[in-house]
Amino acid sequence: METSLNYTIWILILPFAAFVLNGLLSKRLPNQVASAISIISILIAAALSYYLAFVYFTDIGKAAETFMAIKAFDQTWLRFTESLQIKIGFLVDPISIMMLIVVTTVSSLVFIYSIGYMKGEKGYNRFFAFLSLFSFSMMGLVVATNLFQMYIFWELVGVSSFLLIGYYYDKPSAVSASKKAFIVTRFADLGFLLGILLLSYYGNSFDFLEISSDNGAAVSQMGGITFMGMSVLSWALLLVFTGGAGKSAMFPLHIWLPDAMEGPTPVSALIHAATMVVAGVYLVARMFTVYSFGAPDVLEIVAIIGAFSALFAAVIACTQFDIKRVLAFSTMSQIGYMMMALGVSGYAAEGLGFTASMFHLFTHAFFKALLFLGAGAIIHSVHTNDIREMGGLRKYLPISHITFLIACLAISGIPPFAGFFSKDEILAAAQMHGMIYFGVGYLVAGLTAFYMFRLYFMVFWNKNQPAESKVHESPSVMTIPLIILALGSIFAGFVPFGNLITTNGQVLETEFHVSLAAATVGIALVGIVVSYLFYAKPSDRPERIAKSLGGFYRTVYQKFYFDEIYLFITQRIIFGIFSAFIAWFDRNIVDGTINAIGWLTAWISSRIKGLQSGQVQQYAYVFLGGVLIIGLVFFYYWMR
Amino acid sequence: MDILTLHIVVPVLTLVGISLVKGQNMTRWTAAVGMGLQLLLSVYLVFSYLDAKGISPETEVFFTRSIVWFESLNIRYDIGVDGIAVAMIMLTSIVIFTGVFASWELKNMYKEFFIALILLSAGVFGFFISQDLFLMFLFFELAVIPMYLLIGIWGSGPKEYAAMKLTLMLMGGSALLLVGILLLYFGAGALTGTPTFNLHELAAVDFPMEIQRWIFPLTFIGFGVIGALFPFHTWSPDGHSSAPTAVSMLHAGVLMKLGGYGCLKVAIYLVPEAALEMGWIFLILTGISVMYGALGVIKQTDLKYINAYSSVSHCGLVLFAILMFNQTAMNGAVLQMVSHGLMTALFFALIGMLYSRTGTRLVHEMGGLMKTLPFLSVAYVLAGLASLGLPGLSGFVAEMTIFVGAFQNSDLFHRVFTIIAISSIVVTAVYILRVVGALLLGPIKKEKFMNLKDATWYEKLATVTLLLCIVGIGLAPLWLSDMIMNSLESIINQLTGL
Amino acid sequence: MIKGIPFEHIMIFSTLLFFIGVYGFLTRKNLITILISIELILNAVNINFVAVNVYLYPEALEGHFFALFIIAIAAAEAAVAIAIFINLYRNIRSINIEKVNEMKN
Amino acid sequence: METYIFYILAGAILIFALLSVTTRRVLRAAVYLLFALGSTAGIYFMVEFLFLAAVQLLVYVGGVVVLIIFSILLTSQINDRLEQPEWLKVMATMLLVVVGAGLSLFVIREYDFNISETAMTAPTVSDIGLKLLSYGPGGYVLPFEVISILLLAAMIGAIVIAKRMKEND
Repeated sequence: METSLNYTIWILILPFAAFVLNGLLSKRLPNQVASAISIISILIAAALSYYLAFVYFTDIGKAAETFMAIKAFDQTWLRFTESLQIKIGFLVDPISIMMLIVVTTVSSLVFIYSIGYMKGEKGYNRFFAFLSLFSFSMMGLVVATNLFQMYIFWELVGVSSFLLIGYYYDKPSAVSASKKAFIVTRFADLGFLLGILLLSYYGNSFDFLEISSDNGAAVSQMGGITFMGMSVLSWALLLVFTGGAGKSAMFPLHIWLPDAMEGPTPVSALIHAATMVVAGVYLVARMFTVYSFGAPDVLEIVAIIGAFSALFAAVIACTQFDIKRVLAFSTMSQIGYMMMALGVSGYAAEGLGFTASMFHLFTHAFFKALLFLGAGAIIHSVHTNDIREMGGLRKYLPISHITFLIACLAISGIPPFAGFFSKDEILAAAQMHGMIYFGVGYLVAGLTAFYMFRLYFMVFWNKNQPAESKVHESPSVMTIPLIILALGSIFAGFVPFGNLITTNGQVLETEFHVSLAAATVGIALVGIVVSYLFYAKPSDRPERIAKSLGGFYRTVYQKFYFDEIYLFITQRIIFGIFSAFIAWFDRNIVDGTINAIGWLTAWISSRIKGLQSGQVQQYAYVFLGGVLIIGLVFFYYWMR
Repeated sequence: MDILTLHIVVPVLTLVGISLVKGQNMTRWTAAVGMGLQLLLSVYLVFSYLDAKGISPETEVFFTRSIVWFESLNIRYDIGVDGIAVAMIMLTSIVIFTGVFASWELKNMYKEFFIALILLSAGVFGFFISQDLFLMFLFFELAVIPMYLLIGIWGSGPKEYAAMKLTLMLMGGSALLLVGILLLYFGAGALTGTPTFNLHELAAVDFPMEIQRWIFPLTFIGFGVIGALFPFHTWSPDGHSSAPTAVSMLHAGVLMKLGGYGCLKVAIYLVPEAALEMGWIFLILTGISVMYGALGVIKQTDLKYINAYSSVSHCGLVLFAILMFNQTAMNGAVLQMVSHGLMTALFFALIGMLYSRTGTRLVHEMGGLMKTLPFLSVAYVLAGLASLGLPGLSGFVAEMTIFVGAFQNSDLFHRVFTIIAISSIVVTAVYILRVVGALLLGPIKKEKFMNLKDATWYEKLATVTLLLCIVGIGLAPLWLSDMIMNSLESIINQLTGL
Repeated sequence: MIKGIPFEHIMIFSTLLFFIGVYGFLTRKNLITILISIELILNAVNINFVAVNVYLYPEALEGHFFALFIIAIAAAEAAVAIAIFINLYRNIRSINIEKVNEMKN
Repeated sequence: METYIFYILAGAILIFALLSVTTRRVLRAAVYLLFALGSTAGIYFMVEFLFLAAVQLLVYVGGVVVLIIFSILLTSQINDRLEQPEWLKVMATMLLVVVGAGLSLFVIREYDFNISETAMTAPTVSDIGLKLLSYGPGGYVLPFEVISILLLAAMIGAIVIAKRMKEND
């Protein structure tokens, strides 16, 4: 069985090779060749992934009614101690396959879409090189067999995200956005790393399967050791979650995500909507056994942060006017949903939240990628990000319009689109765990429908474009991916997730709650109707509402001033006080001491130098005096 | 002649060659050919070491040779290498090779410059092959003294001040070191009857605690000064910023590693009990170094100062790891020495190249260089990424090994300092990205930057050589890590008292 | 050996001569007078050598030869010294020892 | 008779020496030195070191002192008087000299010299010549050669210094 999976290594190697090739030869290759290299490599990887999924779910995966985790290969890369080794491997289990499918599918479509979107841009080849690097890193992350491999690729996706956000590197806003994204996630990764180190120290392994084997027995001894009121295991898992929260833009580490929209839109679609930002969810899901058995308290925190982020982002999304920022906050909100679902989930039979979370991750990838690519098509056509300057575009961009509408319906949870099914499961899981989560989830569902249709109406309806407008539909290389993703958004909800992806690999019986579904659809419809009333036609109603909310509206519009708080802490306190103090201290105290020693020596020597007068007679005095003193001393002893 | 002695003979022959030839072109080509040979020799050494180790895995030191030098004082020309020394020799020959190309266009007294530079490298090679403390000290001094001339004559800015400060501080350190070495020598004489400088004979001597308590701080600080141990690091920013490019490369890339190597092979290997007892004091200092260097960078505006402080931070990590007293962390320390040596050499080379084009080293005066100097900029970004520990580049391997090793000490004191040290990676990311952002990205700041010329062939050669090594170690670290790990056995045995 | 003269007397005599020379060396400021004092010191030493040779080791001639050599060296020294003095005098119009500090600094 | 001559000579030497180091006229100091050195030659005669005495007269009296007198004539006015040394300096030097002399004299008094009973046979000039050029035991050929070199060097040195002096003018 091991040998039959050897081909999986090509899933990793091909995009990497494309990156190396495009990266080294970016100056020499013609644009078509460069994009062809990247696209062909990712298409082959996608094909292999689909084949792997097919083989796994129908043939090799199942043993005794349970989906098993299989290591396709696991090669030692760096040896710390006998038991602690970084290995590079390929783990095949339901969630890794699900993620592989998502990553390769969205990547392929985004790659193809980019041919049109990036046409004529400077650094076209570089763009494809970075995209290939990202795909490689993301797949490496997904199939990681151990924590450290995940950390390695975790960092690599971080850096590819950095490179792609800063793609327009001569634009200062893009540069600072990329820096911000990297540094914030890096800060979160510090937590992840510490978590890994703690876990591995007590568990004596990095391997996911070993750590979570026997329901986390390997690390359960950590539960006994406590530090500041929480068991070390909880601390470790909380730290690991910090890493996930940073990558997934959970409150309060979310500040980088809206700014990350400075990157080209395909990048936002691929990285900051469909794949990389859900890595945090994936991480928690990957370690779910350990969380569930070792630290339910941390899971509670995960749920709280997820729920809060979902609400927080949804509220902000209602006030933004930049089309990509609205989508960014919507992403954050949806990921908060997934996190919450994980947090409220139990194990085995109570594992609905887990399944729902993965399900939502899956469906979300399709419709959110679709939303971003649609937004990209719109921006490509009208050359602005501001939805106040759009309006009435439905006539000019028919395909974008239809696909965007489908995505909006999907994210709002209108049946039979994909989002309905996954969202319904999440809400059911939340309801089982606690009403407060359900309440938040329910509210967010309504808000989501509202702000998505606010976006939809403002872009495609509202006022009309000026008659002489030259806005036209994008080329087919961009619209075809839209159509494919729209199909995905319609049908992804029918995948029987309960049968495939569960906490313990066994089939989870999911039931359909008619009343819950009705309620969800109801609130979504309310949201849609409200936004229709506000935004379908030009009106001053939104303005008036905003005015009446006053300070609260402004606070929300300014994203609760989080950027400013962070800026204050970093610029003023850390750079302004600590760094400046150290720079001063080093130059004046430490170096000053050294210089003072040097000065003192010079001073003493200048004093002593006076003895070296050059006056022979003075020397003679000293010499004779010295001789006499020695003589007298001898004499004294001789006399005794 | 044995392969190790050749490592000294080749630079010396190159020196002779340089002094015989005439003209800039001949001089630099002689230097390049000589150092190229040296590089090949080192590569050959690595392979023959791996071969020899494969045949007899139990042996610690290979290619040994012992020639009596001063019989009455029991000073011997004792040479030999273990995996650590092999790694360091490899690093040195890479850095000196690229350093020659980095000073390709030097106009002013080029002959003397190359002579001093290669003399310095000969000292470093000698240091790493020595198994005798006297010899080691001799080569140490040989490596330090040309530095004074190199900075004082070919430097820039307040070069006399910097050269004087650097030399005096390093000399101060080596004075302490000498006292420590003499204590070891006479201590061994008093305890066993024959005073000796030989490392392994000294290791076998069981010094009483009262002497060890003197020897350890003397040797550790003595080597620590050159390893930029807080608060003895202030020579580094001034020295590096005044030094010419190749000297900065060699100094930060290799000379600072003598400190770490010496601390490991002398301070800890020879007096393990005192090391275990007093290590915590120095652990605090190194912990401060790591964080202090990193935070100190943020406010700097001169590229060389930036790199000098970041070297303080990274070299602090080396000493920090050594003081963790376990095999993994020490392995990480050596890896970090290699990795930092490569990337800091690359940094200084690139800074020199940028400086020669833009005429400034101040970050805020540059901007948007990515547009006009794509090759150098990409190299700079890669060096930066290596420095902040991106997987796939050498920095990650070293740092992770250190952190995992450091985490094996589970008491609160070590934990706290480990976490402080780990936190430095975030600060590192901050300053690296700030510099990269200000320097390379964004719009082009000045009109005159519009028509700068990108790297010439020799600059490309230097850059690519270093980059290849960084990427090579980053992608396939296992052989290097294992090579070092196997050579740490004896030190660990000393520490655990086996 | 001089009849009737005890060895100690010669020694006392040469010691006194020596210290007179030393006194001159220390108090004089004119370079030539310092040279004169040095000659006196050397002379005292010579007498000492000769006396020791004659009284204590009559079978050897070391003292004699040492005295001979010292005279030779003193002559050479005087020649060089005086050449320097004259040169100095031409340069700085003085042969006062306290003013001769050109080499310093 | 010889006893008296010795004491007279010794006394004369001491007095001339003293005068030589205290007089305030340089030329007189040189003349007193001449007398002191000449009297020393007398002492050498008394111990029958005739050759040495002759050398003393020739080299010192005839050479060095003449040289000194010439240099005095070249460098100072005949009527110049040396400045009086400072009182403090004189006292300090006196102290030093007296203590030193006292110490030496005390040592001389205390030490038991082993006076040889055998009479000295005065060396003849041919003895001296042979000894100077012999390399066996008691031979002085090496110091002789060294002195030759030294004299040569001194001669060259003196010439060079004198020459440079002229260039400077």
